[in-house]
Amino acid sequence: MAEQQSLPLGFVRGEPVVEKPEDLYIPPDALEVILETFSGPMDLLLYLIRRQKLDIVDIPVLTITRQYVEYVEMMKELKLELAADYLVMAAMLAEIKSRLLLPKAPQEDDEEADPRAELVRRLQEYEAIRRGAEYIDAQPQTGRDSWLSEIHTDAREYVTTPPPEVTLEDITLAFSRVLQTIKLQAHHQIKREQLSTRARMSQVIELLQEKSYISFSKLFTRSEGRAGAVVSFLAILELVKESMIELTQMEPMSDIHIRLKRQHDEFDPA
Amino acid sequence: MMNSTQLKQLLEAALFAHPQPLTAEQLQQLVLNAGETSLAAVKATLQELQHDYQERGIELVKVASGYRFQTRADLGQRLAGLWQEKPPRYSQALLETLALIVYRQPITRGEIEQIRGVSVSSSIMKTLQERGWIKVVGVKEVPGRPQLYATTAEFLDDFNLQTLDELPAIDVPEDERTAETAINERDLND
Amino acid sequence: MMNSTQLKQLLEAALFAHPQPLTAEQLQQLVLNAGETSLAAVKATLQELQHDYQERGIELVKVASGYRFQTRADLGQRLAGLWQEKPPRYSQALLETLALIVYRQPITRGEIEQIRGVSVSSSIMKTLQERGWIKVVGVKEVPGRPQLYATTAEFLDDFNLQTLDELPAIDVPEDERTAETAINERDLND
Repeated sequence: MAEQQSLPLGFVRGEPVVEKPEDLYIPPDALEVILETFSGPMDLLLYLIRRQKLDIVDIPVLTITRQYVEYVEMMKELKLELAADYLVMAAMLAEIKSRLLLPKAPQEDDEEADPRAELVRRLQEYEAIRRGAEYIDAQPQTGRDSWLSEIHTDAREYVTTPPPEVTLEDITLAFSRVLQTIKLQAHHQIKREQLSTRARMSQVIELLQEKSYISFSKLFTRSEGRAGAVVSFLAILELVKESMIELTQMEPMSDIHIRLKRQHDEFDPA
Repeated sequence: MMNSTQLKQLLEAALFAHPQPLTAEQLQQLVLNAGETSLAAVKATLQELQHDYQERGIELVKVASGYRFQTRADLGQRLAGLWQEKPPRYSQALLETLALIVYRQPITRGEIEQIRGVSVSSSIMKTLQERGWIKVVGVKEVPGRPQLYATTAEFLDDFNLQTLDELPAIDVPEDERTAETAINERDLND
Repeated sequence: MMNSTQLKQLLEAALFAHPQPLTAEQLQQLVLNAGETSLAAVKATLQELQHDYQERGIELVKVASGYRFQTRADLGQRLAGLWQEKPPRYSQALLETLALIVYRQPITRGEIEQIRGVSVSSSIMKTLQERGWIKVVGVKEVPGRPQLYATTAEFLDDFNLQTLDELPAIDVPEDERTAETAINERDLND
């Protein structure tokens, strides 16, 4: 169970420091390196236990506590910046020690009262995590043990960005949003109308771009039937009402001509 | 010392993982120990690799700066699917502008701005025109002679419509119904 | 319709071209036309490819988020020569913190500190998050509502795992837990 080999405490000028130096004089920078080697007080504690080839469940708390405290004291003497966590552990060990030295109360339940139990439990959990850290580190790792593809491909040149998708629902929703704004701000009324009337209005305007005049009758085709005639008629009425076109008739019953209304006509000097 | 299988594996892996092409000399320097393998052996192995990949989805080619793996040229079009982006979304402003042109055509930009209460950016009108959904059908004979916009046949095609009348009814809550929404109550005989 | 050689070439090229792992489903959706090839055919082809690359310098592996090609792990040391930077070596403190999140997730920072007996430096948590290995999955409903950390799919991918279960267990079996009894059998030897 116990580790057989000594774990190096750290490295000083390339040389591994395996044991705590026996003589009292340790260069401060060396101890600093040693301190940095431990990932925390649990690590230091586990090191002290393993160094004596002991099972966690068999720890001689008094010895370990003494060693731990010596270690921490030495660091303090050298005025190293010691993480408070090390002192917390020292206090905890001191408390266990004092409880072990106290005479037991006669009715005390041995198993529950053993102050070592909690320490042993913590050490076991910490040891389990140390194992986990080793397993994780041993796993083949991308960027350390294996690398991913960096090969060349011309495929990106073929990538095109598709145009945004719009649904009819998007349009109708947008229109009802607009309608609600109108309701909030406007009083004007818009009469009922057919969308096909609106489309026919666009067509009439478009036709009038090419020709200055169109005959009224040209806007009615037999193939569209009665409904088509109504649409054309409504479109013309709407365009007249919006002052976009004007109708002219030379004499009663003659053909009506449609032309774009030119507002600047009246200012035309010619 | 490496045997020929190990050498081939090593060169194959190096070319696969290195973003830039590598020459035989670079390969010898970077992944082989000094004196371990002759340059001739490296070159021979590269030729073997080229042969191995002849009928595969990737090929080992020699370009100006060295050897590199690349996907077969005839697969490019298909592989583009790996990076195909999701279509972006149009802004609310664009959709509202489009909706007004659909429902209120022919309409000028000024009229759209008046109804929406905010100005319509030129880029919106440009986008809609480039998409082929709207066109200028004329000018309104008012001062400034603004252009009149309407929807196109392509718009109807893209939305699977025969006529604009097929647009779905607009769902506005009952209490918010105004004269505006009467547009839904289409009735030829009205 | 594609024949099996074309399908193999296409999947091979796709996996080479795309460094992030791809599932059989993603491959079917991204590089194949709808209805062109069954998912079973894609999966069978992936297995064939895995077999084809068994003795090569790169291998086709399955990790948590799908299939990917990567260089053989036993070439790692040699291939490291390709890069100026040395591969990262993580400190004991970082590995212990990661191990706690891996094996005891979801876990709070306070719980990690309690077990390790030392405060967890912010830089460690930041490194783990920047690598994309850990993430906050919620808060623990205790005073202060501390954040709960867990591992990500990217962690599994980077450590060549499909699931966390593939890592060896760290808890000693129940019958070896004799702490209490062992203590009671001992005398103080000081």
